[in-house]
Amino acid sequence: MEALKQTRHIGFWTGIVFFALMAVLAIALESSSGGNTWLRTLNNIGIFTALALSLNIILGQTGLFNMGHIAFFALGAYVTAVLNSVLGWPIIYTLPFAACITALFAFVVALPVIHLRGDYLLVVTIGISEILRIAFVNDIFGLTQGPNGITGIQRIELFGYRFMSQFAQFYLIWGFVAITACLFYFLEHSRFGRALNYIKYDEVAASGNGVNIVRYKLIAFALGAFWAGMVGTIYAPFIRTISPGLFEFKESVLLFAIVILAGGGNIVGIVLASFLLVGMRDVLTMFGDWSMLLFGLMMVVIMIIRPQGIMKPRRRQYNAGHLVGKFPSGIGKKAGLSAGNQAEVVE
Amino acid sequence: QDVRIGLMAGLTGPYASEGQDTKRIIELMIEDLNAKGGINGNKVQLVIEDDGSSPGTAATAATRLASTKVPAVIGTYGSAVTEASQDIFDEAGIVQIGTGSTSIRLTEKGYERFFRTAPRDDEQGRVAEESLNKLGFKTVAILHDSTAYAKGLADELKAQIDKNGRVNTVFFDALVPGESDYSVVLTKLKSANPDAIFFTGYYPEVGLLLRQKKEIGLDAPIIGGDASNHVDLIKIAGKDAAKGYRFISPPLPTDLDTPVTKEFLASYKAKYGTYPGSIWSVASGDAFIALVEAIKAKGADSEAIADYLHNDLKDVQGLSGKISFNEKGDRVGDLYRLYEVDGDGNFVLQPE
Amino acid sequence: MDIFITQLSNGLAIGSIYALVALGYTMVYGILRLINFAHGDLFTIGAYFGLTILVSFALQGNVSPLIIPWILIIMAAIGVAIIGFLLERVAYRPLRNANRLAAVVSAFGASIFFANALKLIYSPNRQSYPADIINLPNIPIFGVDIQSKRLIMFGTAVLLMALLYWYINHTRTGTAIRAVAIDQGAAKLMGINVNKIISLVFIIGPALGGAAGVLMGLFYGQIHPEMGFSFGLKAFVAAIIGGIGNIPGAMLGGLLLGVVEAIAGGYVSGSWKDAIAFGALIVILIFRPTGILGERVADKI
Amino acid sequence: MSNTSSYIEIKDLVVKYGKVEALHGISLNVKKGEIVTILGANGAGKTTLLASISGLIRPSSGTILFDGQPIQNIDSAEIVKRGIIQSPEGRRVFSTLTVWENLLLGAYTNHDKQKEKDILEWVFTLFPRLKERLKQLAGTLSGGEQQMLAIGRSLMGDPKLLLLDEPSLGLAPLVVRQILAAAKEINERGVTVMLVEQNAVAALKIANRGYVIEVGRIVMDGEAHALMHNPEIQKAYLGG
Amino acid sequence: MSLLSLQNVIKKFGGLTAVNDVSFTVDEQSVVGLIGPNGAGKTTVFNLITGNYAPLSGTVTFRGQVINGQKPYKIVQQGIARTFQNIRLFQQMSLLENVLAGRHCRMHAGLFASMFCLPWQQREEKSAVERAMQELAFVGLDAGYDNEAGNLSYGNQRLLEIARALATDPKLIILDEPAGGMNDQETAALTELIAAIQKRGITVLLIEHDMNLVMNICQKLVVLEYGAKIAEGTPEEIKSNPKVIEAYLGTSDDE
Ligand SMILES: Nc1ncnc2c1ncn2[C@@H]1O[C@H](COP(=O)(O)OP(=O)(O)OP(=O)(O)O)[C@@H](O)[C@H]1O
Ligand SMILES: Nc1ncnc2c1ncn2[C@@H]1O[C@H](COP(=O)(O)OP(=O)(O)OP(=O)(O)O)[C@@H](O)[C@H]1O
Ligand SMILES: [Mg+2]
Ligand SMILES: [Mg+2]
Repeated sequence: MEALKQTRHIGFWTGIVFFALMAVLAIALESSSGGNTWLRTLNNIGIFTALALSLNIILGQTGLFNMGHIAFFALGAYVTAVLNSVLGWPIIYTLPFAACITALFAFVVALPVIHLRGDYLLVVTIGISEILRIAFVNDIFGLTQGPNGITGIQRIELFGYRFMSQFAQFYLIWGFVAITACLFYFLEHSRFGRALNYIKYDEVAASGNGVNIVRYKLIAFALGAFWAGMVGTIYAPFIRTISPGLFEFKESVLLFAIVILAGGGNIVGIVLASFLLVGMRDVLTMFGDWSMLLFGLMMVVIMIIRPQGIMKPRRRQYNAGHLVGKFPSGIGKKAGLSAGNQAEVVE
Repeated sequence: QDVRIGLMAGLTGPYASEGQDTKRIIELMIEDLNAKGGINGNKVQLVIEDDGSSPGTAATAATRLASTKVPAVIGTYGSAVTEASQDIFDEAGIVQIGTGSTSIRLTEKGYERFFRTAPRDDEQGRVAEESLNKLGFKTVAILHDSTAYAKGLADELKAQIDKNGRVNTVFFDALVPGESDYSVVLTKLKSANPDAIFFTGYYPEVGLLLRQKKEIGLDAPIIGGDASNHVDLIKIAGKDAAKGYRFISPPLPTDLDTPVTKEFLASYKAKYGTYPGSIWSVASGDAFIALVEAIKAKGADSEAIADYLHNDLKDVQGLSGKISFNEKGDRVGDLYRLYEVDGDGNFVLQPE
Repeated sequence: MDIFITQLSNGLAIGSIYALVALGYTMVYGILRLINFAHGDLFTIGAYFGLTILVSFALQGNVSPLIIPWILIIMAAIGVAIIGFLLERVAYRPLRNANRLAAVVSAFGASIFFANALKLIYSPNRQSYPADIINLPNIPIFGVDIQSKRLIMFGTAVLLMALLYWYINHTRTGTAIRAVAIDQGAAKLMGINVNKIISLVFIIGPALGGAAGVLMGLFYGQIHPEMGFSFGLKAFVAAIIGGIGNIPGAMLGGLLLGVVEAIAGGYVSGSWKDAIAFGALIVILIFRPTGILGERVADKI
Repeated sequence: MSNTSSYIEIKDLVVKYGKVEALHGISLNVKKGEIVTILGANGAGKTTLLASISGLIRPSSGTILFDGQPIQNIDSAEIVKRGIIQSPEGRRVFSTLTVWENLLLGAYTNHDKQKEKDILEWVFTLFPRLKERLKQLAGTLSGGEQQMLAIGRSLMGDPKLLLLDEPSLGLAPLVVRQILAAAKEINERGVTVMLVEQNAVAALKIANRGYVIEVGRIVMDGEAHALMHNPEIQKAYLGG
Repeated sequence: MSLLSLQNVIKKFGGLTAVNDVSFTVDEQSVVGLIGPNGAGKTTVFNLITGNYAPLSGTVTFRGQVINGQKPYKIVQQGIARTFQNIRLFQQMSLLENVLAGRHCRMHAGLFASMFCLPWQQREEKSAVERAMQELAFVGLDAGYDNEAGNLSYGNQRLLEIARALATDPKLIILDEPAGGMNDQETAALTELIAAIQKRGITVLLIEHDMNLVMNICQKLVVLEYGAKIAEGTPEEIKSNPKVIEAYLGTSDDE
């Protein structure tokens, strides 16, 4: 592909290698006894990774403080659950509906509040997700079955194959993560992705350079929600019973933490941070009463060890080296303006 | 060869005290059983997973248990939590005996290997309406806390009331559990002016309601469901405010006079120094007894156990009364009794 | 009408607690822009400290009931202030130069840590303050009996707010606190010891939270290890709604939240009251994007 | 050159930003009562030098003596207390505080009320515009007004050594002259001044001595008068 | 015909009239300077032109169309680019990406094309990078295209802002104190740069306090004081205008 030849997409190849290793790991786990638990942990991580990637578009790339992302996930899962359990649709058909309804919801609720700055937006997103959760608890429109939630959601069926075991779902979930990572990676390395970053760093300068801020912010919200809605579709048949208790505010904060810990919206960082936080939360349960205490402690410690996030924010690489010195200089070196004034790097 | 049994309980999370007590009871019973030689000479081994009292964690815990290939699992407390694990155990073909999960739909979904030792909400709703009528209340305010269990019971009670037409519902609403101040809802209740208030939620809220009801000057008595059957209720409300509080619940082991319960209580007291605080942890003991019977008869195979529990287990003496299951997996027999709190904070069983 | 006034007083009472927690929140938040999730847990710790002191020194019966609350409040405030001070040192200071959201993650971790530490120390079960520590008569206002403890809570909140407002806006140190909040580097050039100022804020804020925790236990009775999270969250929301860094705003936000909840719970439905309260707050922000009392903004281009 | 009467004496100062070394061993001194100007192109390290004197950056090696005491490892707050006050590059006014509050903060370490009042009067005569705008938020002032505020604020601390980092930046020609005149006046009141300026002619006019920094090294120094007439300087910094 | 014209523009902040009934025009292909004392309202006039503020009354006309009240991003699309007095670069991004920001309004790839790497999107990217490098070279910063903008020295940050503005293909470029923080020699180089910009057929409107630069390069000057226009004319006329001397220049006795 043109894109890969043109630039040094190290991240892209890292991704390929990573997913290959994961596939091997899954096979090893499947054939070992007790590996099922680990597969489930991996699947949990996969779900959260996909979610964090979708939040990353909003929070990591655009700098919109969305601390209610779990709401979009919940909405997607509920749409799927209702369509499946009430109307009997196969799960896979519900996917576009879950995604679109969630995106539409995000768009509509974001519209009046998108102009809010930083923490004001954060509070609003918290509010929206709590309102939605309470609506689910109160059995809104008689569809969500209240606090009990919706049970008996079918498994996903594709081309006659039913994704039942953890092993099968592993491929489903991580396949989705891989596609997501790939598409979002391309997105980041484009005009669109840059525009989101411009907004994050300086709205005034962004709009002064022709970026339609409101439009991009809304699209970022809707896109993040669209994806979270799809993850909801995958999650519902994975967990098979969904209830409002699964979508509490703390989960939003956990997602938020994953994106921050990842460091500067870095995709590889997000995968690692999901492993670290979600994986640890699962693994630490073996310490019983002490597990959450340790989990909290671990979050503090990790942050202190890596204040800038697990991964350094990697600047996009452009294949422009060959263009240096090729164009005429309008002012340039003869004036001594720019040359030689940079302090030198010492190792 | 050892027999392995799974236990899924909320060792952490909001229902941790139930979960911890459950764990103690099952561990104690296994200890006693193994001391007597186990099941047909085989020692019993327990595999415990914490469901964190939350549906999400429960699903993970259930998968863990399923992957250990135990034939049967006891647990858990809380209908929503149980519900999150049902599909997983069902898929794995494992027998599950719910303990403190009373929501109706748990046994209405046609699972072949799901049982429970807790009675169902419709049964409790029926008894609740019966009691309200017997106590002579004409108007009642129903209050729940939006949790799966409490909402279910509230709906059931309301349905029974509407059906029989002997009592009038003048108020139906929820409070938010875990808060500290319920004066808003109490003020609202006061203005509805009911003869009695039926609260279907859990003991901590009952405690606060009782305490704050007094402060706000609301006289109508509160009557509760089985989730308020917990000794901590008195601590929270204070003896004064708790006096006269009534609730319906399966009987406490201390109120039962069978040799099985007596032996159990003595052993519990000897080990832990107190009596068990909640009926639901005791219900897990019932589940254990039923399981042991089944394994004794048919061996540690899930299908055989399920079959035995459905068809062959009849009126085995448990900790909270006789145990048998119907074809849906529900416990058979009427268990509910009315309790009242006396001036010293004791739960006194009311004569039927 | 009576009912309305009673509901209003219900709302103002719980709103006072929100306001107190929000005041501490806004102090810390204003200076570091740190969403200190652990603040709610500091509040809980205050409540547990109070209970421990009450029980272990057997205050009840030996000391006049009028003095007990003050002993508890002051001791708990001191204890929590120490924890707050340490918390900043250990969990936030190393992150001072990182992205400000990094400290939010650390704060969330600290919050989980505190809540679970409390569970391990005191058991996960709920605990209660004895029901009969303070028995005060009701006071009729507009012909409605209002519990005097509510007036005390409301009064305490207003008093502390006024003190804090005065301190921040009319003292040299207060101005220094605000300067640090805006630009730490420039503050250093004024001769302000930034570390000291931040430590100071992490003493005042948590002390207020701890005091609120004791009030909560004394007047509502029951406490549990997880209660701080939702309280902290609501207080945070209240502080933002009031206008970031705005002390009367935090107070107003807290009271408003309490009242909206009470009215929604009293006249619409208990199960929807939180949703209505959040909805109302969102609507406020749509029309006042920098909070009720507004935040000072100077975005000159 | 090292001299016991130096008020501030810097020896072999090396400063790094991560891997980037901005100062490669700078030595200079300023005597009490002098105005010394630091010249240099963009990115030469002038701001870095002032920042290390003020204690905002820890040098990786070298010493800074102020009044005979080493201060290179001392907290910036303490340095300000000892009388080294800086008006930083880019103004750094407290944007959401009023002009008045900004001035008060300038006097944070100054506990003498009467003196504070006197200086305030003086600042107002230097920059009457500030007096008109006492209640305005500093962030909404025009660029030049902010610069006036930054300088006024630094005077409020009653400096012994005043560090001015490009004070004429963004000011109208008339005001530039006023500001440099003010620097002279400040100096005449007994304050030692280190002045970083792009406007080399104007700076050298009021200074006693000057140093020229290039890419983190001092390449020239001398009496202001001599520097002004140095052909190399004229070519490089005086627009030729 | 004039490229840009302001007619009776008024802007108030609370009680303060920052721009008071200002009118002037900017001819195509010219360099016009806007000068005046600090706080006279120059930057505010710029903000009114670029849509960051909307005027209370009056009109701003660009290429025959009224543009006041439009959003900044629309105005950039129509051909007005700017730099900021308080430098507003994307500090953590590379020089190249900063300049690519300028290209944004001339590119078309949307969400879908970007996500799926459509071939035309790739071609567009490639040519945008080339164009951006061209602008970087124009200001002499191409060698360090991959460095972080925030690490540039002040003067170079100003140049980068100019490159970014040029990348938008402007008809009119608006520079707010481009020589701020530059020494005399650097300013002389900047003067050349502005001349080169003019030679590219781009009209320049600038605010500057450096009189050497202004007098050297501007064809016309507009002088503001307390928000109002007090003079307008060629540099020679302005230099000797007593009002301007009193309000702004001062008597250059000693220079
Ligand atoms: N925070 C930083 N991180 C990395 N490099 C930096 C940082 N600050 C400055 N530098 C580099 O250090 C060198 C000296 O910068 P400094 O700001 O001291 O220059 P200056 O002489 O004040 O320039 P100017 O006249 O533009 O203000 C420059 O090369 C600059 O790029
Ligand atoms: N957002 C704002 N709110 C209040 N006052 C403002 C605002 N923006 C500008 N002002 C005031 O309007 C006046 C004009 O400001 P402006 O920035 O246009 O001046 P300027 O001519 O660019 O000055 P300078 O040369 O110092 O940059 C100033 O007195 C300033 O304080
Ligand atoms: Mg500098
Ligand atoms: Mg300006």
